[in-house]
Amino acid sequence: MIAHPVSTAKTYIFVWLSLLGLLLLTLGSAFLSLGAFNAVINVGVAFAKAILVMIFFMHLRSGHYILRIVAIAGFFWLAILIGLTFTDFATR
Amino acid sequence: MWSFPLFPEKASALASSVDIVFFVWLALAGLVASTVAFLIVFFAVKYRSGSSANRETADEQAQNRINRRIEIAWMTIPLVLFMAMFAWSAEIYYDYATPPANAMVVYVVGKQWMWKLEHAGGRREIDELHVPAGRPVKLVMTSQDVIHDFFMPVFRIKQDVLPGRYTTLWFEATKPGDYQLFCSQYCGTDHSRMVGRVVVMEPAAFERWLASGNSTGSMAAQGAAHFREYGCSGCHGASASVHAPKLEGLFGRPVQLADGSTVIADDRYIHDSVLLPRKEITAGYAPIMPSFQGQITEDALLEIIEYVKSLKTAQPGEVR
Amino acid sequence: MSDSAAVLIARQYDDAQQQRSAADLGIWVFLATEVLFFGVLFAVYTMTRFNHPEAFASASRLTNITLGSINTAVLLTSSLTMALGVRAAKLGLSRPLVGWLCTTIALGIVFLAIKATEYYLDYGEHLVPGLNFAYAGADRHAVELFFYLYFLTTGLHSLHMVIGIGVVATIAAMASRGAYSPAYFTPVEVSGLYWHLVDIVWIFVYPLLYLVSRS
Amino acid sequence: MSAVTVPSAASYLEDGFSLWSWLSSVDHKRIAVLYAISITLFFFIGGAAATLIRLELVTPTGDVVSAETYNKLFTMHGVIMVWFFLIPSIPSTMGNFLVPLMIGARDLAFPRLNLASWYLYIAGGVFTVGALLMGGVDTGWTFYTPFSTMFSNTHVFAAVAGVFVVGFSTILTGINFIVTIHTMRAPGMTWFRLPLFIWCMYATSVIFVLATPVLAMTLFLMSIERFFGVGVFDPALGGDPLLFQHLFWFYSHPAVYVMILPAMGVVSEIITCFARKNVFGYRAMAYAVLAIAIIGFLVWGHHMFVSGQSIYAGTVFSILTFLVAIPSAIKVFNWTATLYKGSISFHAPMLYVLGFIALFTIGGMTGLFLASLAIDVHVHDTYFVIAHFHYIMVGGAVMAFLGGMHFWWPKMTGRMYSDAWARFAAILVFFGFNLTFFPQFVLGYLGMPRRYHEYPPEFQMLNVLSSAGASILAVGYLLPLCYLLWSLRYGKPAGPNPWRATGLEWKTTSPPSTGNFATVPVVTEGPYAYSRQERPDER
Repeated sequence: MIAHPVSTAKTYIFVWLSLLGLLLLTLGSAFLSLGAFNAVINVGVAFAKAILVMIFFMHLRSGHYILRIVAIAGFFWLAILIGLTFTDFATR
Repeated sequence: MWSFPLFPEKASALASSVDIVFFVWLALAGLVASTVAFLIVFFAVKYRSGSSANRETADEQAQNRINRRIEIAWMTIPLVLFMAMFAWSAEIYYDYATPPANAMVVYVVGKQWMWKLEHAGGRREIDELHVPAGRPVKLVMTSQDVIHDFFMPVFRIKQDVLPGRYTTLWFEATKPGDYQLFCSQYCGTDHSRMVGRVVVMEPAAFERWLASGNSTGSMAAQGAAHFREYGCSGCHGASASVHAPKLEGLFGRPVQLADGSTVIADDRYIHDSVLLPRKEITAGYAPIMPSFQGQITEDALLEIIEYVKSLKTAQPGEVR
Repeated sequence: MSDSAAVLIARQYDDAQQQRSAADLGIWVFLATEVLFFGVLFAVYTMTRFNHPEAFASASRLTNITLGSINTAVLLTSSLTMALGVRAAKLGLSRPLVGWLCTTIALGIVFLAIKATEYYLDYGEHLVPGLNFAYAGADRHAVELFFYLYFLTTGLHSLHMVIGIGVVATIAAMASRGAYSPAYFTPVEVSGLYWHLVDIVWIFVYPLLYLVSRS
Repeated sequence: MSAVTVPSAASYLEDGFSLWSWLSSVDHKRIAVLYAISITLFFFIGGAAATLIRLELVTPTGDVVSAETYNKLFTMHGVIMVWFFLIPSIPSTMGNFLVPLMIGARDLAFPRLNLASWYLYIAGGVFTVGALLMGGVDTGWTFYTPFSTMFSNTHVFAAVAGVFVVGFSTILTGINFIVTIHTMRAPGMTWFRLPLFIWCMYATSVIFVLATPVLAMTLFLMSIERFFGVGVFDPALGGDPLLFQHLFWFYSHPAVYVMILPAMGVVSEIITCFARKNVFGYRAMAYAVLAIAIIGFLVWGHHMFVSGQSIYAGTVFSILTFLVAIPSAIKVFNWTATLYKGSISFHAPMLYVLGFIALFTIGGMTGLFLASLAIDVHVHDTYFVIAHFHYIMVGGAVMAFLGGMHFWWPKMTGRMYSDAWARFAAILVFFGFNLTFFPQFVLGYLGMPRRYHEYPPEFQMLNVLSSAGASILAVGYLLPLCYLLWSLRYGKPAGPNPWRATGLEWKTTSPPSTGNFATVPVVTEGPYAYSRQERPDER
């Protein structure tokens, strides 16, 4: 019975602080008027937070490779839906 | 019942090019399908269980290499073929999708289970479309309720008619005659009764038909009547005192909006400004215009748009 | 607290390792379906916002950003406590496991409480479509669509939050009876993964609904 | 690992005879039988609707049923056939029964989830049949807005609730199969030693899991819009009806690949067995299955070429639709090449499969007509489209379903059926099908729109031919019901391997014991090792 590698409490606390940091970053950036760039920052920071949670809190790195594929597939298929629908909405 | 057609009539240049693409595809499909069918029957007979056909494969490795090459061959050949056929039919599709500038415009309003058509000159028709042969005709279509579809098999074209939006469809009839018109997007109980006739006439006969109708003045004239009747002139009239955007020369011009973006004042812009006035507010004006949703019917609105188009008297080059 | 709780292996599995990898893959595939389930709401949001950019910006300014931000912080913290709980389970520390799980449940309830007050305030400001929506500014329909999506997305998320709290509560109850050990902690890990997914959904909901443009 | 050989336990059919033992069983084989019975019931409900539609279309005027009833008939035919027969047919019956057997497992990864999937299916069925009994729904199986939300006053809510619930049933089956195929293969069963049927079940489950949630949420949004009158699909409120069509077809095109991929798996199993030969290009076939599943998600826009979608989006979707046709073409060519140098026998399953290949080729090729933009503008929403997808769904999926049922019937029930009747039924179905649907291609190009209760008189002759074919097809489908049920009592017992096939499922008793394998088999070779197995005694 190989026990799963267990990360230390310190790593979790560090990840938690960086998540809160990212929250403040995205909150702050919302008050600057950067035009379309605002949306890019919002989504970018959201992805960063999501990846942090998935890798550290959900142990995505230490599991079988298929788990990583499944995790990415979920978001990739969502990107297909939004991307190809956007080709219609943007050029109509 | 016994004399039944197997192939539809055609009455436009586009229809013949669509038919050619169809026949090429028919030939290709027939070729592939008959080859597959022949091979199945041939192998089934030759290699039936217990037959003395030779089933030895000399050298496993060589056979695998050949098989791999066959596999790649019947991957790449269809791909190249498909891309060629795609390009050819996309070219026809772009021709179908771009109406020529000098096309004669007819306005179409689809309503649950009937078509209301109106020529620029004011002549109205129900479930019938009279057009001259040899001249491109552009249909500007909208729906009052659900999604319909204006389908004329003889020209091999159709286009969905959506509520809240203008969609266009154009054709140039070559052969005078009486052809079918269908609604081909399911729209409710009498979807199958929402049919009609497309009558293609010689240009001279068409002019006589257009003039003979008891039209109550051109669309623009009727639009002017609606313009007064619904009180638009109270604010937008030439002599109005209220601070409202002037409509003279507006059509086709870019309009500066309150949120900084600019929009071309086309059919859609006027349609939305009347029914959803608070959607796009012209810069420098307060959003005080009431919404006429539910009061002005789609075909009355088409006439108002035609009237606004006719207001060409403003100085050119002035940005509204 | 018996450390080596008998690891019961279902009849269709050969050994505990196979049972664990099946559970892990099963929950991850389920999470992919959840991502797509919420994904449709994000797709609808993107397309409707593309059609009405200004209305969505002005509507987003009406949402309560302070409560929204606090809620995000609360949920991120609950992810931390959940992760620490799963870690405690792996190390066989039963008491801290139950402790962290209860903290997570508490944070979840705080989140729902804040959400409820936010809904109450929105109701007061006549922002609930279908009930008492009233808005005087430009493009009233699009603003109503924004709040329709706002209540739908946050409502569905809160429903998943309630389910999450229920799941973590049952796991905490069983953990307090010593059901888990370093050899058998799959239910704790599975419920943790579900909790983190619900947190990730909120991570995306927060900027899209609250931070469209505050300038 | 339990190496001791357990004495041959009672077969799963004798493992409890009470109704409760069936309704509460978590044995994947029993759940497969429960599914088989329920989908056959739904098949005949959908078939009854189809019969009435064909009866109505014999005459140009609408004189058999009223317009409202006709609209409700084709809607019910669509909803029942798509969600309650075609999508679950092969995955839930043969898939449930065979996935554990073919990979050497004792059961699926989550047996309780499997039983829950059947109950969700039945719950969905109750809702949908409830909608039918309360008065039916007249929106078409596509539920296009704004008609379905603002203008239809029929039982849309109940039908949509039924489809919503049955969607979750397929998600659970999808999760079960993916996890089972990944984690519970027998020792030595590497990915490229898996039978192609398992590859197809895997690809189908990927689509189940990634597409069905989108359908669930779209129908949820639509029913909220219908209930509250606020929503993103209604143009009068600033919404966009095309947004609904994009979301609906994002699910519904992969759903048609869900209907055909399992059929491809069945065909690969049967054609190798009755040609006594390994499949031509096993790896190409396996990759083709995955390619169809994945590229199938990129092509949905070809349903919307004339719906008001932008012409540039239409161009993108047209190119992608041509790409997805390539793997299907590869599979047809590989099946045909499998027959080369085989030793072919013509039992009923093989007749169904040969019929499948011919009809699927025609269905696939006409899909290319529809993918080319210029032709689709003319034939969209006409009977050309109806003929295309019936060639693939009825000519393809239903033929393969019947072929599969005949092939694995001895394994599932332990009984043989009369091969003569079965061959006759297969031929009857083949001819009845062609007479029904080939005239519809001609009708389509002539311009007869679909969902028409009345049509111009010049289309009558082709419609009469089509209705005549439909009556033959109906008889063709009733025959298997008779002789297969008859075989349950009077069929002679079939040994463990009546067709001398090579799959792991043929190494168990017929019908298999509840625990499937006494000792877990070890796999040492590829799936279709026919040439080594029989060559000596056969000459």
